[in-house]
Amino acid sequence: MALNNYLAERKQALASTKRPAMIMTHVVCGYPSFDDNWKELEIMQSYGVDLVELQFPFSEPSADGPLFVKANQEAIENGVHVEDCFAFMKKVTDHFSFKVIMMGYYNTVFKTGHKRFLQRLKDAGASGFILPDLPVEEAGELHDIAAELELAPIVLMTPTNSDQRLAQLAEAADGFIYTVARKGVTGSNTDMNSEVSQFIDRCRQHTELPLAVGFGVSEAKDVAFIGQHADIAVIGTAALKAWEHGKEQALSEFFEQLLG
Amino acid sequence: MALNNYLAERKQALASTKRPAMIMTHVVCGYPSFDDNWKELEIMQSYGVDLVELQFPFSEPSADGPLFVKANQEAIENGVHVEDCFAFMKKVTDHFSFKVIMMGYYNTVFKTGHKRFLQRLKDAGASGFILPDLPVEEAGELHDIAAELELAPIVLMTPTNSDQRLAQLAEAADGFIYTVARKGVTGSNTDMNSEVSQFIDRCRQHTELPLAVGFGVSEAKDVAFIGQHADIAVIGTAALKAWEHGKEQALSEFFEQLLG
Amino acid sequence: MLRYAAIQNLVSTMDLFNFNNGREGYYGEYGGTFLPEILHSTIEELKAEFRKAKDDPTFWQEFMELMQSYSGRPTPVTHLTNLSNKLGGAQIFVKREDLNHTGSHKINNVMGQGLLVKRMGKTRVIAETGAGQHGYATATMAARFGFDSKIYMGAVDVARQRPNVFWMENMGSEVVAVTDGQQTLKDAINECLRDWVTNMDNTHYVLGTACGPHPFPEMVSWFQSIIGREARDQILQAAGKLPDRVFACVGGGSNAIGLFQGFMEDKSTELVGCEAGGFGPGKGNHAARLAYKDASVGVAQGMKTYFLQNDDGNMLHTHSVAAGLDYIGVNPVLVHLWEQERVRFEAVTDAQVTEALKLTMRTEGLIPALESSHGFAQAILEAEQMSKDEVVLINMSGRGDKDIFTIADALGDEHWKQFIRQKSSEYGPE
Amino acid sequence: MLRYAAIQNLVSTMDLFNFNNGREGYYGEYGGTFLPEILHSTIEELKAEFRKAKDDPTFWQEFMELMQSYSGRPTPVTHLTNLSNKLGGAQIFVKREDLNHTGSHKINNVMGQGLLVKRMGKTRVIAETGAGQHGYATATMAARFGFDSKIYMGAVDVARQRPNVFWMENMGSEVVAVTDGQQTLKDAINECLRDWVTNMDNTHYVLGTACGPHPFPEMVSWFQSIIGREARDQILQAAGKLPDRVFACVGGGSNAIGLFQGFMEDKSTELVGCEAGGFGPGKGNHAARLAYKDASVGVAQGMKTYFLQNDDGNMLHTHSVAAGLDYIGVNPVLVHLWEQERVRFEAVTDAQVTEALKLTMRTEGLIPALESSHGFAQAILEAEQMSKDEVVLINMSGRGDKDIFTIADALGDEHWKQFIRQKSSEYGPE
Ligand SMILES: Cc1ncc(COP(=O)(O)O)c(C=O)c1O
Ligand SMILES: Cc1ncc(COP(=O)(O)O)c(C=O)c1O
Repeated sequence: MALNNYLAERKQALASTKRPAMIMTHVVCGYPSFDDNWKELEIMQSYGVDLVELQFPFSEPSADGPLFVKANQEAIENGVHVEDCFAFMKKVTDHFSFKVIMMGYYNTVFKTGHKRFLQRLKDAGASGFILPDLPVEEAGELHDIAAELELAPIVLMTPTNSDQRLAQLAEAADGFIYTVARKGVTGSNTDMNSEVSQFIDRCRQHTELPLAVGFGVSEAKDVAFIGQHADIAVIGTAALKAWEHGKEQALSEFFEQLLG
Repeated sequence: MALNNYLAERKQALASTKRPAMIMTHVVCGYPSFDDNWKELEIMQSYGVDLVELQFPFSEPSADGPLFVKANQEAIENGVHVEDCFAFMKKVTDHFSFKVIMMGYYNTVFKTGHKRFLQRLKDAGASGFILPDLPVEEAGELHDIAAELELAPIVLMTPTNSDQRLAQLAEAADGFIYTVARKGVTGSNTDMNSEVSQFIDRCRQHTELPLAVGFGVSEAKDVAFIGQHADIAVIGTAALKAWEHGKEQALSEFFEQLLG
Repeated sequence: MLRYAAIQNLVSTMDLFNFNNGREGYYGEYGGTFLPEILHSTIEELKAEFRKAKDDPTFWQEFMELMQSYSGRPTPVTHLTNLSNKLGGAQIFVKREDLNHTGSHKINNVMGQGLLVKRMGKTRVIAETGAGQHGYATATMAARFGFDSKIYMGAVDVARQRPNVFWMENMGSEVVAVTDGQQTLKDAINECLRDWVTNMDNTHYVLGTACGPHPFPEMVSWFQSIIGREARDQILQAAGKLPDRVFACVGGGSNAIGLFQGFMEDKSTELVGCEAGGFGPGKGNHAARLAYKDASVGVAQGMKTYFLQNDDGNMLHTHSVAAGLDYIGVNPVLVHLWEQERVRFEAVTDAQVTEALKLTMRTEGLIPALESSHGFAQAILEAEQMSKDEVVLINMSGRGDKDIFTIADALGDEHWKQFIRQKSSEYGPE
Repeated sequence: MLRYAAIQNLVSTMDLFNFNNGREGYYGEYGGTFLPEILHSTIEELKAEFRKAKDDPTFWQEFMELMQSYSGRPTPVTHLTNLSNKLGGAQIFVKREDLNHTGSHKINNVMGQGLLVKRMGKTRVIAETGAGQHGYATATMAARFGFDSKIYMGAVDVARQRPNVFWMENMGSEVVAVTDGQQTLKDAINECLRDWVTNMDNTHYVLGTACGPHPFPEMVSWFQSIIGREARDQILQAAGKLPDRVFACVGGGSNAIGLFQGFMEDKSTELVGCEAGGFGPGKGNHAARLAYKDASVGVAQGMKTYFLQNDDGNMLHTHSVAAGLDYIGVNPVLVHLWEQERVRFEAVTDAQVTEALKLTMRTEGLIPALESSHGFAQAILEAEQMSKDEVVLINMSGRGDKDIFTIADALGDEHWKQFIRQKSSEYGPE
């Protein structure tokens, strides 16, 4: 699959830099606006991020923390539709070199229809999708279609999973695996400690796929920590916070301290 | 008993006048004030009333209508005590020639003590008492003491009583009998009609005592009606209303149209 | 006055109401029928109908079935395990009259009288109400039986108990604000008597507590005895023994006599009546007729009993945080039982009541009415001193959620005040 | 997606939940478990514990005893003779869930889950609430079981349902005003999920209706089946026959499925779910997911079912005079039964509801909650057209006296407004 190859290449390329891990960032489509999104993405590109999650706003973002909840809500209030997200995604994948992963809730997919949604995703240049409220038991048909279209169905592993469950999850996964470093929703800080590394090591036993680690990455030492145990550091809330705090300048400064 | 003789004499005296019935009026002690009471009594005396009820104010005047309820209440608020009522009564009986009947609720008697209360009543010159909430079944001891002191225990007869009950009431009565012309509390008008006269005639079958008729007497024709069937017309609320409306002048006018 | 010879200390329910030892309607020297002569035949009719009903086993059956299908009886007895453990003393059980339709024991009496009214062929009922629970129950009964109804309520109570007024009106009752006297319960009773002396032909006066002229104390006690009859079996089942002490609040005294009757013959069970201590002893501060020393025997509102009155026999102002307990007089049956030392009386202050309510809400998820909380407060006080194998039973005569305005005020809840301010501004000026 | 073959029209309760014909947690194509992976083990633990409890006859026994001694079950079935006569049609009977402790059927589910929480050894519960009845019941349960508790409630609901908030807080629960989204029930559910994914180790999420991820629909249905089990025997006793039609309001769908289960195998009994018609048809005007045509199948809040949503799958605003009915989704079990034509769905408008409430108060002395009044309104409409020997049964899921602010507003009561203005001025400015 295309994403697997891309990540393998990027991983190799890392060796020749000081950067400890690959980077995946996150943008909520249309929040604060598509123009802002574009500017954020330009900065992210300039810092060489490897992957970007484009979140399709949903009215019931029950796995998100307060900042993303607000972002989802305001985007919808601003009139952002699924249509607009696909159009934006197409523009992004045409222009930038990082790979794009759709992130969102399952109802957005379900309502459009499995086949139709994934086809449109493919057409918009996405490499995969993350649906945090779609358990693998319910994902069979969707994953089958994704496989046909060469879209990576990104699966989450969590600290509460048993080894048996991790094995099951690994089997359903492709592209990379999103390991959730702690309980809770997005947006709060995680202490990168031995508990986290033990969890990542546990995930590693079940899969060869690259491991991404969220949530709560905000400092260079977090990325370093992730580099030691996994492959991809996921930067979510911290980047949005910076943008809200001071737009381009603050976001650049944030990436500078994180990756510079 | 003194009251019986007095009423027999007064009844005889009536024959030589145009007045159709004897008259009993009503005053609430200390309402609006003892001074006002005195002025009312002077007018009543000038119209030759035969009997006056002096009501001892009680906090729960449940057999009274709105005007007397207010009178009871305000008298108490003005600081009128049982003590004051006795003192006033003494002054009244010393000064005026009509006979005075204490009217009030049984608790005032009970709280002072049967013997003590009646002795004080006697000392204050009263001729009897009316306690509308004391049924004859409960009145045995009180009536015995009254008999010793020659105080008339005024009993009420009502349209709802059976003949058997009227006989029982007649047995307990002395002085005169208060016949209640209709259901309800004091203060509303009664149509003096054949229903009322039939009731009075029914009472008459059970007793030789003079019959007083309340409530709701306010016009000369009421007194005339009562004269045809009974002996004493009771003037309550109408007189107080007149006083409230225009003091001496209104009260005099009231009696003028009623008895003049 | 006939003096009533003290009978043996063990008073049985049968003894209480057979009147062989005294005059009909008298409990010791208390009770009687003190009414205007015009109501004589009405009361006689009522006594006769009541006597017939009491002697007719199908009547009680009909009453029980009505209470079962309409009001949800039997109400359960609940073991308050948390509270018992927390206090470390006696095991506390609660008789759940709060689970009745309309939320209090008042419905027992009211539905019973409703059946009698039907038997008498009357079509209109009147009732006094203070806290509003009895008026609420009567309006409910009238709607259910199809009677016209008028509820008299002191103007002060109308103002402070608007929620109950709202429901009464919506169930089709006319609610009359009584502006005489202290504008509270006793004045509403006077106003009922005035209505009754006018309309007795088609009207029954549904008295709300075991007070007033005979046969009301006996009749209300009889209907309320359904509480004690159920409770005795239930506590034997739940606790495996009879209660050592039984607690009930005493306003007019109907819920207390209702529960106590179940245990009248159980010598080992102590019966405790809990009165409104308000701000504490002192005339005008409370409504404790027996527990404090500020009341004396008198005759008013149809009966002879203890009243909070002055030397002239005029009634005093009373105070309690619980609108249903601030009555000037008290059930003559209970006075008699108190003199016989069969019932102990205690007063509970407003402050104690608020604490007991808070504790009960938090530890057991129960919200007793402020009235009932008087029983809880005294039981909590005593249970703590008792041993773990002893058992106490409290009558939860009603639920407190209808008292939200009063309880929020009693607890000084700021959020609540804010909510009311906001609602008011939503409604805008008149 | 697995398509579920239509089974025979007669669906039995056993069939519903044995999942032999489909996948576990699916009713036709509705239901399922759509939750973040992090809750996978928590849900598995819950499923296992629930399964054990369901297979353990002593558990149901324990549950029944708790409901009996604490909540006053069984609740009666009342024959509304006046209303039936007035309409001149079918005989109307009512299952009285309003007589439960805390005043609605919500307590059945909550106490059942409380027992499970104890079995799982957890010490903290969270719950969403809209109207506040479920939060109120959960706060009660938490107090009784000694659990820590936090109740999430949309900020809009907190503002309009202050009385319930007041009691929850007084029973020791923390009430959190949720300021996301529409600030109503669905947002409170999202917030609960967020809390749960953080604190699942010691925390159980007490979902309040037969919605959400499996096993909640099954579990809540099971606890609520106590209504139908009782009701079937009771109506046979009271009416001498099975009901021809059974009516229940449908918010999330727990009281309806609770009652319906009692009659699932009675072919001749028609089951009618009554949804919130609000202002009438049209997106945003109501909360009728099935009776109107404005909803479509979706996946949210843990389940697949009909939702009021737009073409993007984002949820619509809903409206109902009854806060407990304005939910975006609906019980997947009921959707399945609707597709099987075993349950008929009707929508009732706010205006119809107010009229039905007024009529019921006046003719029977019952005050159904605004939610329950939806069932009354539809039953009244239909009963009138039915014959005198037919029987209908309505679920009175709760009592309306806790809704006084809403009902007074719905009825436009001027005295009430005046009372609130006066209270506010007594409190003075902040
Ligand atoms: C809940 C409740 N308990 C107790 C009482 C006191 O009355 P009684 O002493 O007659 O039971 C009242 C009176 O309104 C009440 O509402
Ligand atoms: C009294 C009452 N009835 C019905 C409902 C609707 O819920 P469900 O459909 O789950 O019974 C609610 C919800 O709050 C309620 O409070």
